[in-house]
Amino acid sequence: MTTSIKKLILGDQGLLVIFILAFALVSLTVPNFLTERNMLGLLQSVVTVGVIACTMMFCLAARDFDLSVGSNVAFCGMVAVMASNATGSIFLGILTALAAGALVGLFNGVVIAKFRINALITTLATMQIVRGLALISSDGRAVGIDDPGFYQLALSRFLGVPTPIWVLAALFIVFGFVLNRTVFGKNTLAMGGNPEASRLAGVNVDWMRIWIFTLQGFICAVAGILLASRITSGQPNAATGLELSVISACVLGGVSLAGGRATMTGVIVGVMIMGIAENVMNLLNIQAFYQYVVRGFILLLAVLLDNMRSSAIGRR
Amino acid sequence: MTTSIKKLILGDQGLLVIFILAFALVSLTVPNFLTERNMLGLLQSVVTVGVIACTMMFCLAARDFDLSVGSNVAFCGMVAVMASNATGSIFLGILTALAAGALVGLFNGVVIAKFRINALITTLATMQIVRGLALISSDGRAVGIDDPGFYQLALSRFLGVPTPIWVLAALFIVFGFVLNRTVFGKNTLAMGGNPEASRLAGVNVDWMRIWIFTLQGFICAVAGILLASRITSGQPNAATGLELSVISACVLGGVSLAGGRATMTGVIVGVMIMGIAENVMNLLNIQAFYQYVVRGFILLLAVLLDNMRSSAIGRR
Amino acid sequence: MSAYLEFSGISKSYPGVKALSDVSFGVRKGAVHGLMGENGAGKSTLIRILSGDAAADEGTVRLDGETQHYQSTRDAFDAGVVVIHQELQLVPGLTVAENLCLGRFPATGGVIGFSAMYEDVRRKLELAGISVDPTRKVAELSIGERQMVEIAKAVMLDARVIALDEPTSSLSSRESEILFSLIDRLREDGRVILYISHRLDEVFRLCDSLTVLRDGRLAAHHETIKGVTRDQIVSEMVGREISDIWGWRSRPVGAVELEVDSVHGEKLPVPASFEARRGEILGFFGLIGAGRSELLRMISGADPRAGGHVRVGGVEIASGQPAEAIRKGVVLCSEDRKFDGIIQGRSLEENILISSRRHLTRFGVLDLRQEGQVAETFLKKLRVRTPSRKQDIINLSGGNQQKVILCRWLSEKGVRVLLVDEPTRGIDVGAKSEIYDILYQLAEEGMAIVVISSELPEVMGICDRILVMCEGRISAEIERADFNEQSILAAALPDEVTAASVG
Amino acid sequence: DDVKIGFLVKQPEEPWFQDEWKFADIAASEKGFTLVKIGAEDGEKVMSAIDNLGVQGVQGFVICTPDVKLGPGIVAKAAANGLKLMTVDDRLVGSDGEPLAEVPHMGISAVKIGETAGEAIVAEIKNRGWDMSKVGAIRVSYDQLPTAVDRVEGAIAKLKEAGFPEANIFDAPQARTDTEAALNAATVVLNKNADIKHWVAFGLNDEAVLGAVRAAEGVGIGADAMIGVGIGGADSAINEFKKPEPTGFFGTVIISPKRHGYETALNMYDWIVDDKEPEKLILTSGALALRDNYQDVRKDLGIE
Ligand SMILES: Nc1ncnc2c1ncn2[C@@H]1O[C@H](COP(=O)(O)OP(=O)(O)OP(=O)(O)O)[C@@H](O)[C@H]1O
Ligand SMILES: Nc1ncnc2c1ncn2[C@@H]1O[C@H](COP(=O)(O)OP(=O)(O)OP(=O)(O)O)[C@@H](O)[C@H]1O
Ligand SMILES: O[C@@H]1[C@@H](O)[C@@H](O)CO[C@H]1O
Ligand SMILES: [Mg+2]
Ligand SMILES: [Mg+2]
Repeated sequence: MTTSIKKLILGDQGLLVIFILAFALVSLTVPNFLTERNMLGLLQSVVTVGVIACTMMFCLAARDFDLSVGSNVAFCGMVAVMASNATGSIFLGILTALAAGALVGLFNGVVIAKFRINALITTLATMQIVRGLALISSDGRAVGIDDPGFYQLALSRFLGVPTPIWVLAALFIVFGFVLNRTVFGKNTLAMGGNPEASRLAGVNVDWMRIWIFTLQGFICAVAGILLASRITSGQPNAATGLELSVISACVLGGVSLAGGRATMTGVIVGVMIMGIAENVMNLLNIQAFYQYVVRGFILLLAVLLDNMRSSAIGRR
Repeated sequence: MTTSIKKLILGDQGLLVIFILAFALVSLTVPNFLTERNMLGLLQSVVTVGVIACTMMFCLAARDFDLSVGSNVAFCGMVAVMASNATGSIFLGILTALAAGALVGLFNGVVIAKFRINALITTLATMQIVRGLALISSDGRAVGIDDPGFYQLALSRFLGVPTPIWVLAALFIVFGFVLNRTVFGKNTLAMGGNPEASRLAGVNVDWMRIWIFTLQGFICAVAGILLASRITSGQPNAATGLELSVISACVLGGVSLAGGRATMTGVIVGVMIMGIAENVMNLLNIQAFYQYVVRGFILLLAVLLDNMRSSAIGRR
Repeated sequence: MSAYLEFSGISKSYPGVKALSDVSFGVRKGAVHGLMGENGAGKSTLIRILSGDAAADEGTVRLDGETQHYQSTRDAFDAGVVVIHQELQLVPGLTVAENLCLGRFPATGGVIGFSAMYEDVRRKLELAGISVDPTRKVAELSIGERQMVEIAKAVMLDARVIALDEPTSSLSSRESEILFSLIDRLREDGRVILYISHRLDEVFRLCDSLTVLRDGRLAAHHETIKGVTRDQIVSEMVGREISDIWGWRSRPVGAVELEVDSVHGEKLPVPASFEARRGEILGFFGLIGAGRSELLRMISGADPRAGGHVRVGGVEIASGQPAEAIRKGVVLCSEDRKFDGIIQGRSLEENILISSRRHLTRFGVLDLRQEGQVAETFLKKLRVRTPSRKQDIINLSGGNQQKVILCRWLSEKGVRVLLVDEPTRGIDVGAKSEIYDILYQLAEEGMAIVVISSELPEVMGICDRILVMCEGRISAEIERADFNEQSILAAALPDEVTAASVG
Repeated sequence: DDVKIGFLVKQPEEPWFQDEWKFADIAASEKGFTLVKIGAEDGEKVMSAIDNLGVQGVQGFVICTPDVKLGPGIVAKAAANGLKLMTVDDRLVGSDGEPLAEVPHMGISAVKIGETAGEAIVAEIKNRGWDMSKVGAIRVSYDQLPTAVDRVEGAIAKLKEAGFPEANIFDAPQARTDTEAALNAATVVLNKNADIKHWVAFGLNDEAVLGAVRAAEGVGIGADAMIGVGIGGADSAINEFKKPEPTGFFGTVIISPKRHGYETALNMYDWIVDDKEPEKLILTSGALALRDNYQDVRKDLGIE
């Protein structure tokens, strides 16, 4: 009996099991946590981080790094709103934003892969450049949307669940599939494990990197559009610091910064842990300054538990 | 003639040469740049980043990462001020702050080395915890200094040069020496270059990491004290985002994020490039939003130049 | 004389693997003790336990009758044990001397005395006959030179027990000789030397006594090697007889398949040209640094070429990228498995299928069932010792990793030219003959095979034709009928050396 | 002849400061002096920026400081560089927490702005005839920013004064100062108190209150059940008023960047050129703007 529980916790799905236990605990002890409304609120609050974590997972798995996601989200939100207003068509606005996001990603990818500039520096640079562009294009101001139909992206519901949550779920499934069941996913993981060996085995490492960053940019646009719809305007200051939240959600979910290791379930759990921590602290009315401290310790605890688990596996 | 110039630029000291050329160019074209006042102002403006870059260099060289430096600087500044006020002794205040900084570093080091938690997550956690502590201890407000003698730390001059600049210079010399001429430095580089080999050679990797982080914490306290003296108060919100500036200065200076590669001159040049960019943009009255864009491109350009240089070396 | 170093009842398990069970034996002072066994038999694990890098589940290590309780490699070192590991353990960014002194720099108050350090290292290297400049960075050294630096660790330290785990796997015979005379000296000095190798010649050349491991157990222990025969050791290792390890058989040779025309590049400035035919096994022999690897790397696209043409079946490989070469049927199994071969953190299955899976996919989507089958097939074929195909490759023994990389290229379909650089590096005798057999089969099916080997008997044993390289040029071409050790070596040695050795 | 005036602000990305700069620029072109604009987000940047101004030969500067406690440091730095000093928006204090009365200042107390927002909320609650004991209040807070605390405390003071029960005021701490963070924090408050039907919201600025309004919409609380009053009156707020249907964003307290930007720059100019020292303290007032009168309010403040 106890051994089978042990096996469960320390097994491959251990992180998930720990998460489910923690979730159960929180549900039982925190009032108002396990209500439909709060669950939907919680899920909506993790949409931005969750959406971007999907592609950040690929980026990290390939031993890269993207700090420009926050700026890109803000930028694409701005573009979506401004292009919608300019063309009078929401559809065109969205298309333009997706193209803009992918372009930023492409730029990152080309600079990193072809000019061989360190990913940290490159994306730190684009982070600034893109934020600057967002600010310049709007003169630093929030831009309202002319056509209220734009709000429907975030407000509309299907089976009682808001669209952004469906989008998030769909992306989790798609990218989970891509990671585990496609050549693209496997090549990404191989590149992270040993880039030179992968190149010699015929993986076009440069192309892969460019694709990964472009995809990342495209997904930033998706997040930016949803965010703009949710806050009913394009805001050049939105999503600052997002990069660190996303990266820590990924690392929390077991993605290795040294590349080569990533799972979609892990990332989902990582995203949810961060979201729940925030949600519960607010439900429990923990004072803002103490929230910093608590957040820090939750991060440590979550990784510690996971580490104990994996070293226990090693020891068996 | 041209070949010898090429040799110079592409040689070991190439980054330095590029830097000197850029410096000369800026001096000639930007009015007021090369004045004694501006030089002193420039140097003072890089003190915080420069001081912390000294130890961050070790951290990165050992293949680690410290995101908590910004919070720690703010925290130590607060501690210095509050302890000075409480004890009525500036000396005791400084001592307490140094101890507090080192303690934060020690905590990082122990968690990373002994519990084997990823350095990014650990220091992201302490970044939040320590910022939280700084905010809690001051209720989120800046704390003024009772004894004006404290300002003297930053205001006093020796040979016409403010003390903080002397401190910075001294630290550059000391840590340059430590990196190249001591067992500690060589072990750090070895750990980053090949952790497994270092461990097998009997380097006590855990101890080294703990020491490096403790030292980093200690140096954060030095920076925090100087900063508090300079801004004549302890501010819980000070130095946010400092970690990224420091890390990019280091990477700009040729420190490898993959560990094992670092030089003090490189780091000094990296710090100076960032400081000069800032200084010149303000001298030229470049608009705030455009500053983002320019800063981004300068980063890219600097790394690109350096990359061209090192790939040229590789080709020789 | 009683044993100075004693293993008693050593057992060690990893998940799904019993690496060592109840191993006991002893080694005398002043003896070179051979340790042999198939890939995955547990040799490296035993050495790791000796060096404090791994802890035994059961059993003890005794030195001079004293039971050792190591907590770390440092403790083992302090007890006088030095281990030269199977995988190179060097820090590329440090100089040779710094690498040799790592962990024990000569320092006063933490400040290193560099001039004394370099002086000391230079002297010791000279004494040992190792000609590597101590001030050079390890990153600039060739793989052979690195191996010599690794070996130099043994002479730097005044160790009582020295264990060497396959030290010659990337050395040519010339450098091996330097090592052997070094070991002879250490033996005379009264040290205890534990020597792991898959090369029987070396074992007979060096060892006084011998232990054979099989499946983690002690299969045989010979207090003296006198009277022990090769066949006996082989059967103790693999549990069966192997009559002719090379097993060369003649086969028809067809049309030209690979044309290499004036290929040259940065590291190989002299243009090289040669052809390989369908069904032919072409060998490359040369000393370390002769440029064989560089040539094959340029052919396969691993390194850029500055000029020249490579054609397979008349089709030009233009881009010079590995991806193109592979798709046109030219694959290279490279010599450095750690940096160019294994993909750390990924399973054996993924390591095998990284290239060949493209034949099994539909619109980029994998067929996991077929992938599993392919992996199983080849793992079985090369008898890779592993609990499961899902195992992380890093957990395999060195020789088994090498086999997995071979699986990667054997599983590739449509290969017309197979380039293999030191294919049997670190592979046991049993598996070697199986690999040779696979090469013959592939050749019989019409593949052109190019083999680099630094083991002269191997090239002579399995090749139909040999090209000899010397200082970056192809210096001789010899048909199987004319194979002769003397002439091949003469072509491999630079002129001045030949003159000296003849004189 | 060659007059140069510096204008340092703490958050150059904020529209408010963009506007201050814009109006200061107008003064500069009218009078023909050079305006040097530098963003200085923290204490260290402020010190460097002042040095930088000195180097450029500026004669005086106006500053909105990132922290009022920087007071003594700024005064000393300005003196060391021989610069005339005026503050705008936020008034410097000494280490004892008392305002540095000798530095000329133009601004509006953060508490006052908050009070104006609070008063507006109270009036509208009464107007709608809600029962105060059944209304919930969302305090969108960002407590690490002292001004933010002062503003929300001002609003709360007015609510309490009007008999609003303290137990009905809920804290929604935002992790960052953007709308999304406020939205997420406010959502939790709303879900925790699903039984409360009527809500009011206030916070640091328009973006914060917008977040609360969006959160309410997200759980089906519309314009008729939410009274959000922001602070600032820049585009974020105006966009709300421009929407075809009214939203829960009821009003905003507009503070005029025109006087703060234009007049301070002008006063500094006069001080430098004519040695006419500005008044030590000028307090401007915030004006409440609603959906139907915001254009007039903006005109009155001279910012349309
Ligand atoms: N002793 C040496 N001195 C200087 N350079 C060397 C030396 N050995 C190797 N090199 C460098 O390495 C290159 C080739 O080394 P390498 O050992 O890979 O050759 P190889 O013929 O492929 O031998 P092997 O098959 O053993 O790898 C040479 O072109 C040279 O640049
Ligand atoms: N860290 C590990 N985790 C799991 N299994 C391991 C680990 N290290 C070694 N093994 C297993 O232990 C067994 C013995 O390995 P070892 O490296 O000692 O073999 P070896 O005799 O040195 O072989 P080779 O000749 O190939 O080097 C192998 O089956 C190997 O897969
Ligand atoms: O920080 C605020 C700023 O946002 C603007 O509202 C003006 O006043 C300052 O105190
Ligand atoms: Mg081995
Ligand atoms: Mg070679």
